[in-house]
Amino acid sequence: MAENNLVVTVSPHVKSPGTTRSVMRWVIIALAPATLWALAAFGTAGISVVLISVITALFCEVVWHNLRTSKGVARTWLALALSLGVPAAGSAVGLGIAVAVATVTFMAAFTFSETALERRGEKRHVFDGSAAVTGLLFALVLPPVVPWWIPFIGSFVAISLGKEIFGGLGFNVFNPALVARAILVLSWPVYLTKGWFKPLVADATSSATPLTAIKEGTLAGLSRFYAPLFLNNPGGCIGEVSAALLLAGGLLLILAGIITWEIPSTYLGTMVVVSLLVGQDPVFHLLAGGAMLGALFMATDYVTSPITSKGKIVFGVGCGLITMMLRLYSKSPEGVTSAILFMNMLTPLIDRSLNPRPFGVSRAAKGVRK
Amino acid sequence: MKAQMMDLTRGVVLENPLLRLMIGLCSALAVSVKVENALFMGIAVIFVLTLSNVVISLIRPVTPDNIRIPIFLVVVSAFVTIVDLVLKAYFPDIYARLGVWIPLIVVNCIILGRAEAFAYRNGLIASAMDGLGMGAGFTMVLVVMGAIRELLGTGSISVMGVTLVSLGSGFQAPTFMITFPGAFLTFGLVMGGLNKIQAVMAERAARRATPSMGKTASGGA
Amino acid sequence: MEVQAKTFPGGVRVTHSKDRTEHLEIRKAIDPRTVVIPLHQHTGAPCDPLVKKGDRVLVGQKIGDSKSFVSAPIHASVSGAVTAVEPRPHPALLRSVMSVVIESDGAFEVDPSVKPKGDLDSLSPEEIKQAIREAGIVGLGGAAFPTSVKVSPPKEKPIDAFLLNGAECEPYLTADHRLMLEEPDLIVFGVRALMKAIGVEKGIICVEDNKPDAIDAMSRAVADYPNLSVAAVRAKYPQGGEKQLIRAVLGREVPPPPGLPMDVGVVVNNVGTAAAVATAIRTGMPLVERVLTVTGSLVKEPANLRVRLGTSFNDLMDQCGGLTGEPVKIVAGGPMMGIAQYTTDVPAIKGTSGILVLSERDTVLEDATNCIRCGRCVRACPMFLQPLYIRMYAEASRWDLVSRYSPANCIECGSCAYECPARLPLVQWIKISKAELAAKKGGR
Amino acid sequence: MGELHRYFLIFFGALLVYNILLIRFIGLCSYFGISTSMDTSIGMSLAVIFVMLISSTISWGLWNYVLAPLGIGEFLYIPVFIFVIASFVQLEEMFIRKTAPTLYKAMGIYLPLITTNCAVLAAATEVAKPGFLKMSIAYNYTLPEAWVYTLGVALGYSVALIIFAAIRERVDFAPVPAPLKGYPMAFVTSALMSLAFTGFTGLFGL
Repeated sequence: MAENNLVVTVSPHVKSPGTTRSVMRWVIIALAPATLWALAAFGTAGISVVLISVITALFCEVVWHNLRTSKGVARTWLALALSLGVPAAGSAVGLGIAVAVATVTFMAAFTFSETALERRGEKRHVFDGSAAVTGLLFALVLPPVVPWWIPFIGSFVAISLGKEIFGGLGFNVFNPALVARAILVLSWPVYLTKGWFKPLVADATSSATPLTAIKEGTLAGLSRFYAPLFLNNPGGCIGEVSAALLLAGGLLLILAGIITWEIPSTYLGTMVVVSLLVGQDPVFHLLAGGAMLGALFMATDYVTSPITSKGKIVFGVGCGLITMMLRLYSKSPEGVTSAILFMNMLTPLIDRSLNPRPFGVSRAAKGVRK
Repeated sequence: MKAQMMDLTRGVVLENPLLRLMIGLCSALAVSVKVENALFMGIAVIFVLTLSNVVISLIRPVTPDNIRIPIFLVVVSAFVTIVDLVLKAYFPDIYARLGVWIPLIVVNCIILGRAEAFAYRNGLIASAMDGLGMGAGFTMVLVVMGAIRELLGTGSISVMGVTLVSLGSGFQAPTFMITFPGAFLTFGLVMGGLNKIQAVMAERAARRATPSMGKTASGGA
Repeated sequence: MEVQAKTFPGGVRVTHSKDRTEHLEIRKAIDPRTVVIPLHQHTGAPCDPLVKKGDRVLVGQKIGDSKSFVSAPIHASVSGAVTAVEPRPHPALLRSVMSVVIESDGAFEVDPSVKPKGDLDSLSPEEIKQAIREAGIVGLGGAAFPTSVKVSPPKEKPIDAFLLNGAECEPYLTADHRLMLEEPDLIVFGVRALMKAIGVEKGIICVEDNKPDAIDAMSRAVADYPNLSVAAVRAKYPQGGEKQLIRAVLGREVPPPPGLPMDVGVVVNNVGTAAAVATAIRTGMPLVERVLTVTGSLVKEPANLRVRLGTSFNDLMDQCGGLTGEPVKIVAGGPMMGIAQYTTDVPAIKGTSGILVLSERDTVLEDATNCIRCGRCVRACPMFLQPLYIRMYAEASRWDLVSRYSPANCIECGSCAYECPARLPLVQWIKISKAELAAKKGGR
Repeated sequence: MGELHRYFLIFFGALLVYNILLIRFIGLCSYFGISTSMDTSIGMSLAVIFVMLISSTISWGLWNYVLAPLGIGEFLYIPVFIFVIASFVQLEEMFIRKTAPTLYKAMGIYLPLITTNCAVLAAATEVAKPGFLKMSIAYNYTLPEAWVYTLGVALGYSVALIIFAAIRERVDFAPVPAPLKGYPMAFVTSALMSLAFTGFTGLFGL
């Protein structure tokens, strides 16, 4: 028996090139054009929000990873205490920006050292980029001019409460970025819904976005908003600057086979149908607010959307209906966040009841098992 | 005396209705928005629970077994009506806020639970002590939750118009804590925190109990 | 013949990597000095040895048979002395199996029982079935199901179509492809014999459209038989699966287990099986050799070899110029469904369709990470199952919830695990679930 | 059209905007206990819809035709309602056990649980003494409105319970941090569910 070190595993022995890491990389590539364009539009304000959000997300991921695998627990608790204590103390004493910069650089340094340590001896830690995606997506749903601690606390909440508390990637029920945004809207509404510069609004008095303007009925003749909304809408959140680049990124993901067509098309399609029924301008509704970002990048998050294509269609239609219902009949101008969170909640039920037809069971008698 | 103390403390820690037995949630979460609400609800529950335990254990010999539940209900609802009317008369603004949840004390699982499990089988003093203990445990948890949510949610705690604690004007309070999801989250995280503390204590106790055998495999959650 | 290529729902696009061997002629392997012939080379009851240590055997002589219906006799592939009848490592069952070890005397004297069975038209279906049974012929696609059982469906299940499986969708393997190019007439003869045995009128030869030359060769071979035709099917894995081929070509779906193709009036056989049937009838020689591909990036000169059954993997790899590096995996069969070997001292048997030597780069040895519910395994599954849930509930040993997703339907083609970005061993968990549910008798 | 519109608003308010479990926190004892399995959740939902509709009708009748005219409503409504509901559930359990054993098997075992369920009493009280929902539309319940309201509450209870059961079927298999295992995680999951429901505040002006 020749001495050999053959590996014996179950088939298959070859795999497709796609890995979780490559999926996340594709999402970041698809988001890059819209993000860069927004950062150009908003300058340092936008850049700092994105940076703080992404760095905090990575830091939070490292902290949770160390605690879960109890590696370097002491230094992790210390790092966590520092990253929370310093800003709290600093802002209490009114140090503002200096504290912010110090905290963010500390977090970046800690994250880098942890991952470097990880790569050296131990096998590469599963730093699959999902935290970076969550951080980036969360930054895109924030308005550009916010206090520095909004992306900081928001990112903490997104990673901890949105994902890691459920046990890590793949187990969370709700989209982490939207959980954070919803909690922040309920915590500090003043920063999240109003109060950022809007060269776009017809009259100077109300400082609302075009969407709120509709609600207050002060806006007529929406078509003149198509071009700016499509290309350069500084009125909404960071991610909503250019619907065109978001659409391009979304199509890229569909072509690359990362996301499937069902959710974006049914989501946006339902919005068009509903706005036609109600007599509103469908194109405007697609371009305005978080619809494009929501339908292409938030609703299509694997972990929190249904698995089967039937489930995805139901999910998309549900999101579309609720978004329009909230936009038309509720106080708040934007319905995308609540719509997607609500449908995320329904996803386990959808997955449980909409199963694919078993092979060999005649198409007529579709045996959908409960 | 030792037995009575046991009855009293059992409700507070070992069998805390809210955190351990998970009963009586109906009136707890909604009320934990302000410490003031929590206090009044807690006192109401202590009052109703203690007195109904006493009455139930008193009329124990005479209650026919098969219809004891409706009888319990009548006794408890009598006391609840008293609370309802007293609050409406003397504390109208509190009543405006707690209005709905007072009648719900009748079907509150703690009261029926203790009546069935304890009062119906034990003496007068023991039942009273148990009622008091359970009520105290319930109130304590409610007040702690109320404090956390009110302090974080509004930046200061004020009872009957008197602000006891305040985090200063600079603090921009996350009003999420006083919204509905905030209630669930606070309860969940506090319960988790308690489990963690209990696990750590159990581990330390286990390690202290067998120092001679060196680092043994510690127990804990 | 530009007919639109048919396909089935589900399945995955795999890189064929057949380029190194698809243009190589089938070469006769060097005759081995010793052969190890396991007595269990097929699905069904293992055979009992008919020879003992010291006996002299001839090529084609029956050395093992079983009384049970679902079985296939075993024959000697060399003439010489039996040196031992003892348990030896087995390439498919991953445990030692009773085998007959024969020392070849180099004469390769043929056993007198090997005589042509006569002209096809004069043979009755019963005689053909008897010839197939005696020749020990089994499905050479990989399942190794005794062909004699497959060609005798019960009366109440009428068969109206015969499919010849020339899909060979497993990457790297090119044995069937070469066979169709070099011996199309032998294959057609085998198909007609099988169809006569079953008593079916229509015969369709299915070939993947990534083998146009094979399609042309087979089309010419069936030109003068009106009831035979060639269907092109789109090259997509697992097109070679019985149920997927029937769905693609005829649009019918075999019912869930214990359903069989005969329940929808179809019998499917492999190209190699047809050739073996033709040989058994024309020359009377039982199944003692088969064509397999020895390939992989580490094999210096990969080849399609006609191998005497029982030849060891070591001999076959040596005559292909040996290895150019340290192999990570040696797989019996294709990379998608093949079985990784723990030793190279195993014999090539009836079901071995290829020997694959994979280097670090070819195979993927990454650790599994969390399932991100991307749904690719659900889209890839040709049996419309949901592998992620089977794994999730199996890992928590919740077999009641696992049985709700019917793992018994799984054909273990590996498409789900191939697609999984988290590298989760989905097929392994499904196999565990099948065993667990079967043991509990509760499983569907 | 006005009447139909009011029914829609009341129903929608009770079902989504003021969901009895996730927004008003009433009936949580059974909510956390029952939702560990889908079958029990469905059984309980059926039982709750059935009992709530009937007990609300009775309490509405009692309030408008007995308690209010006699002017003793303010003092006696608690004991009367709870007594009526408890005895009615007892009666009904016997009735179902005799007439529909299959139905009994599906939801019968939950009937005794319902006597201590706050949601049923809350709905009954609200139908009689409006004010607990604080909806912006002025209402004093006529019988059809009472039914619409109770149906909204009952369906709201069932929807929340069944969704939570489906989610728990997944979260129970997740590697949640040790101290959070079990009930604490159920609370946190409900927090996020409540977050999703809070998205509807102010819908249709409710």
